[in-house]
Amino acid sequence: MTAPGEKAHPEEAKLLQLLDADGRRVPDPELERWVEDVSTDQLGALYEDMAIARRIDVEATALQRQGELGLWPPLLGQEASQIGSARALREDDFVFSSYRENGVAYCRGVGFEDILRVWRGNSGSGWDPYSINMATPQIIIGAQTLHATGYALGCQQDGVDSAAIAYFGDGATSEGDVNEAMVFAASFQAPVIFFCQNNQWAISEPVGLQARRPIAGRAPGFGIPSLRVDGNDVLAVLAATRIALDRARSGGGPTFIEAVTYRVGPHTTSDDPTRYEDSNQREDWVRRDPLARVEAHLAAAGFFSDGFRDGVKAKADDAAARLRAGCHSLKDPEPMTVFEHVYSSPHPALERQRARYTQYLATIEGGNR
Amino acid sequence: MTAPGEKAHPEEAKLLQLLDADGRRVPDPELERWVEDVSTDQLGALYEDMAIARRIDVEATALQRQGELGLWPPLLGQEASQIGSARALREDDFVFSSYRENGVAYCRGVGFEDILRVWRGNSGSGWDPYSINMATPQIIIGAQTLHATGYALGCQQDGVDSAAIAYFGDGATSEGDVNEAMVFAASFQAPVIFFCQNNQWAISEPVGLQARRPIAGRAPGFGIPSLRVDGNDVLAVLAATRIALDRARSGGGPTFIEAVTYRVGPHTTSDDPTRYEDSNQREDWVRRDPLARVEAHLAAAGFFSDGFRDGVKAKADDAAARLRAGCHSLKDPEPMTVFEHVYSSPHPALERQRARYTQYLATIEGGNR
Amino acid sequence: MSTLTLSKAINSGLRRAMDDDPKVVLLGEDIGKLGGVFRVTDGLQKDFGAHRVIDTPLAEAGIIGTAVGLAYRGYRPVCEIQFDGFIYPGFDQIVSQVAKLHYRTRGAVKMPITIRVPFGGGIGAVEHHSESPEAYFAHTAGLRVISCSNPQDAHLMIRQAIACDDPVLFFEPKRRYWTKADVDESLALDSFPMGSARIAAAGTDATLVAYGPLVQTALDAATAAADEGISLEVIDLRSLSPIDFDTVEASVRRTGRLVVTHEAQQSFGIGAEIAASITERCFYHLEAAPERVTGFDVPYPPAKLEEHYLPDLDRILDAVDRVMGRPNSLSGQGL
Amino acid sequence: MSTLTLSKAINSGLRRAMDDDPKVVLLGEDIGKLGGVFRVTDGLQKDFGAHRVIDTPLAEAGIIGTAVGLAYRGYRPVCEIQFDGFIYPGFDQIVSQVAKLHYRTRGAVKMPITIRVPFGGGIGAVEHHSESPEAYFAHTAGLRVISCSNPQDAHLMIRQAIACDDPVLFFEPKRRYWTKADVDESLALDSFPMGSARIAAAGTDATLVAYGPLVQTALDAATAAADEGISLEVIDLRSLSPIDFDTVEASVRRTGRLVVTHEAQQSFGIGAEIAASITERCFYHLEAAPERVTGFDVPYPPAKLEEHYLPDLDRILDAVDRVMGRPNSLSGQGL
Ligand SMILES: Cc1ncc(C[n+]2csc(CCOP(=O)(O)OP(=O)(O)O)c2C)c(N)n1
Ligand SMILES: Cc1ncc(C[n+]2csc(CCOP(=O)(O)OP(=O)(O)O)c2C)c(N)n1
Ligand SMILES: [Mg+2]
Ligand SMILES: [Mg+2]
Repeated sequence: MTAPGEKAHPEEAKLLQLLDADGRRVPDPELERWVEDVSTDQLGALYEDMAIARRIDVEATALQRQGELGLWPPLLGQEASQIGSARALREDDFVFSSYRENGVAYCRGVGFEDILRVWRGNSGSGWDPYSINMATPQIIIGAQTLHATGYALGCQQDGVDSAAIAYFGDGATSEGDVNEAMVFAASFQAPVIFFCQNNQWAISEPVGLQARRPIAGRAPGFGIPSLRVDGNDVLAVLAATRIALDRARSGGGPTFIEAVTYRVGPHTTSDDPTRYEDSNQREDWVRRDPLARVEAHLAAAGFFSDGFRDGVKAKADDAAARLRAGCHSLKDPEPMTVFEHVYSSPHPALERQRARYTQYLATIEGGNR
Repeated sequence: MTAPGEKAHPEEAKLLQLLDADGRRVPDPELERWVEDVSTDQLGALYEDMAIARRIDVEATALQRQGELGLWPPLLGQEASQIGSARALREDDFVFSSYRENGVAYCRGVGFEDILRVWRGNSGSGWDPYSINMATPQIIIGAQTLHATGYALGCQQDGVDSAAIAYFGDGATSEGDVNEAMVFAASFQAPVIFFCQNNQWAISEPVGLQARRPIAGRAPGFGIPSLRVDGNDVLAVLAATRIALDRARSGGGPTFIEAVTYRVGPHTTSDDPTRYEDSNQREDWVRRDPLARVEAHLAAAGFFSDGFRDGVKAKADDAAARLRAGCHSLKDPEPMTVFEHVYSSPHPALERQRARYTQYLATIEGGNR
Repeated sequence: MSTLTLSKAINSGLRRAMDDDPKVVLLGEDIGKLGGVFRVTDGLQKDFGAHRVIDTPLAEAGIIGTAVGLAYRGYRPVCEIQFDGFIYPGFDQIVSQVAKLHYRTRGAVKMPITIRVPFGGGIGAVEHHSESPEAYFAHTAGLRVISCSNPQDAHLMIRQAIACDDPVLFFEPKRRYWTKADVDESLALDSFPMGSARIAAAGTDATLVAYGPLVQTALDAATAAADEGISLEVIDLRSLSPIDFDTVEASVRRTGRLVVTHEAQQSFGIGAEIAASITERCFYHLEAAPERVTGFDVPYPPAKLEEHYLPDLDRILDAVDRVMGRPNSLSGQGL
Repeated sequence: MSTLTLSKAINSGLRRAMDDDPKVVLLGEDIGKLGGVFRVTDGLQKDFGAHRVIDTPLAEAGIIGTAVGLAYRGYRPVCEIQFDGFIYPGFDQIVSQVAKLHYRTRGAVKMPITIRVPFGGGIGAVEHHSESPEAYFAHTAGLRVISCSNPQDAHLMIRQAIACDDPVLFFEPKRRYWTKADVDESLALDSFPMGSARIAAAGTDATLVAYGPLVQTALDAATAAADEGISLEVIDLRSLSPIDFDTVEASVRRTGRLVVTHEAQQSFGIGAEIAASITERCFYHLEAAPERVTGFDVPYPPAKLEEHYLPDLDRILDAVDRVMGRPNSLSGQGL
């Protein structure tokens, strides 16, 4: 059995990379042509996105600690994977994510209070999926990969060149659904991207328990080309996702991307990683921080001025403030909404329960009991 | 979409083979050392097994046509895959099969009437699994692959060198269970063999719909070595299975074998392949018959005498006769057995139903209604 | 008006739904060239193309999960599950996704998915081919569950299911696939509301509730009972979620007696809910405790034993005797 | 005698079962180093080794299916499903394999598998973490289904489940994990038979049936009712398949009134079977129709709404008033 805590797949095929941990450009002719258009300015914008995503995440964690949220699943450390991939998408692409993709949701233009609605316990979804072309985050591990495949099949049938992207974790790759999604996607050549953030952990279980070989190696056997990319390198992730999208749009079918990254925070605010995590391992990964390397790169390019830094900080703080305000603005749901939207038209058994409970509440309030 | 009926994966990596369609030995130093001990005599025995398996199968099909069985799933064409693999097993290995592995059951020493019990509708299982170390055939596609993995885990924990083997079809590879079984088996390095008989069809669906790439190519991505073998070559199948067993017994973990063969008959006696099957395709495959090539080989070796042929025929006919006799000997189950073996100790709700039904039957028989 | 078998009536309903709405697509195993193992989709792939009648890889979660994605994209997928016993690998996608997405998204996303399930026994099949899993789905909020008993209803109900914006489990009584009857394909879709029960035979002495395959058995029982001077009112529920309790209640208020029959195991089955709800609604009208005539609490048995598992005319009449206070198999037994 | 939380009481039961029988192995997600998200398996991997407390890959069908194979080989696997809502991917293996293998093999193969499921709401969790899926399993022949309500029972019942040769679904009331009580770990395993109900409070006016997390709520209701001069008999079912109907029947024969409460949705739930069976058994003793106080027929709602979904003391007392013929929320409403 794999010893928990071991670094998974370290010896394996190296990662696609464009920016190393110190912010130096790594040459990769295949990859870099996909991000030729990304100017220093635009790299700055990606940095800003990552900084805001991180700031939002930290703020939400604080809100949870302060009792404002029931739970929060931090994305700390995974900013490059999320921003790099989300920024490759078009508006008409559709995202099917897990619970951790709040950086992606941010890129899709989600309202700040909508990010928190679910975690505050106000509702089952934060936003109308069609308003930002992103489905409600999925909690059942892996289930969304099939939804993305079906949606992509719909795009294909509609004759449009939109794509679907499914986000999921390393742990999710063990679930039957994810494998069935690969079978279906390959069989129908659906324009879908399987974007796996391998953050090394499924709660307390190290990736080596789920997969003896690098995860990206699994897809080709299903007939799906795959890319294994440094998930802490926003440029490389952007490039990889563009490659996959281009393939999807041009009828080339699905692509699997493994973004190798690290969950620097706990699984959720309920988790206690000290029970299972080797702190040296975390330290190693913190040194490969996705923001720091862009910072270093921008600094070397003379772009990381005080003005830029302060501007980003101001925007991030503003986002955090709006998040907090959004949180406080959320009103508790009305009691009777518990009965709403179960069906799209009335269901007699439920209507009877609704009528009785209305009566019951009236009695309680009337002080009869 | 894959056009049904197309030959799947024809262009792919060639098959492991030791006897070609004309019965000529194909040199393969890697493979043949695993069957060095197989004398012409023993090849004759394998031929006999195949002939008997085929004869039993034909007889069972006839019994179904005569109304003695409710259903029968023919193995016609798959004799080499079944006999070659089953004859590699030790008695203390454990088989988890689908519904089609009656040739395997024969090798395990199943009683003739026990083969038919299920298909005559007498019971849910034909035999006591522990009597021949073979589980009751599985109808839920793919489910048995997990059972085999769990059983193998048990062998591992017990410190014995027995192995488990799971038989399943090409269609089964699309089910989540089969993929989860590979994940678990790889993770725990369980001594299990995944033996996939790719008979080109899942009822009416061609293998190309399930898999865009050769099935054997899927396992390595899970960290499981695989072999793609000519499933109509009994020697090659024997060798491949021995390789896998040796690995399992020596702590090397799971192996995946794809035995490429063809379902020459219908899916079951209820099926009508004329609705979907290209008869040229079947003809092609019939030319690669698993028995004919051994016959040719034995003939060339001067072993296929009239005496041998007649001896095999007599044994096969005898098996068929015993099968038929076994079928007729099966007594209809007693009505009240419908309540038996649901639980291992009494369950009050069921006991009440049993008591009432007993009373009811007595009343009916007493002519009260 | 044409004379159709129940399976052909569903086929013609599917065809009509596909003609009417290009967003209707069919997904399933062997539904294309083969036309399904029961031929319910016979000819549809030929006429509508492989992009609308889709043979899928062999994976039930895959079929349902893919349908969820298609529904997200505005399609109305109709999934075929080949046999009742093969629905369980898709259970998670049905219960956690299909059933809950409308609620989860506060109404923003619709899941107009129809899941067709040939169900029930009586065809002499091997294990997993004769089950009645309807209670699992009726107990799942967010799903609608219906079952047809005759060709005319089958034709209209499959179209109603597809037209419904909610997910619908459509249980097809497989042993009645070959039942023939006149079908008026021009009847309006709302000739009866989806979810409404049907008085299949009027009567006064006791109410006999059935659905799907046992409606015919119940009607036969009513005929036999009439010979003994007992007038049974047979109700064909047609819908299990919701159940049209108003119709059942009205009947029981008149008859004072209730017998429910289904093939599924008795405990925690559809019959329990009907007995409980009708007791609640008609407590002072009931002359006897409601009786259930059902499958036993055992896995569906092998073919040679199924006659002992399946409710039949005699077992139903025995229960009728019981609610009527007539001599019956349990008289004086205290069981 | 030691004072233990309910979760620690299960932990000590597991420990004892593992000490007693080397064939007992634990399988699940995060049950090793982490000790499970509720720490029910805390310390067990350290003490028994990673080969007996097995962190599995993240796949529920995988967990159950692997357990089936281990059971074939003579092991007694105890599977942890992390939360109620995650059991469905394993549904097929449970319903088609675990439940049916003993029957399928005519008794040759035993499936002594225990499936532990933390269930129910009231902890302010997100979707899929608060469900009550017990009826699905109680409706499945071949399974036994039990649920504990207090530390002493929890300790004995997990050991009984593991010792049982049949598969057992063991539902743990997650919001009561932190309830403390004295536990006598030396009590004999057969201090009470698995499957037997417990009179948690004796009473004379009405019978209140509960299980798992709502037993405490029911007891609170009985205390409150006593203040109003109503004497409630509270029955803790402990087992849902089988249900100890003899005990419930005896009680209802005395009280003439029945209220059942559970968190799961009402329709086709556990309460329906109890109401139906007790009506059948006690028809002439019932003074009023049995009442059900349950979750509504909706997906489990978001945390801020769960107080409106979960049965509580007041809703129970309102139903008690109804069976007692006292003024209640529905008086004169005809609902
Ligand atoms: C079907 C299912 N089983 C179990 C869980 C409990 N669970 C929640 S998150 C998680 C780990 C997921 O790991 P991974 O897929 O790597 O994603 P990550 O959390 O690392 O982003 C588990 C086991 C679940 N949500 N769904
Ligand atoms: C879960 C499940 N879904 C569907 C079926 C119906 N079914 C029976 S056999 C079969 C095809 C299986 O094909 P394959 O795995 O290639 O095995 P083969 O029959 O060719 O030996 C199908 C779809 C089933 N038995 N179980
Ligand atoms: Mg992870
Ligand atoms: Mg096949």
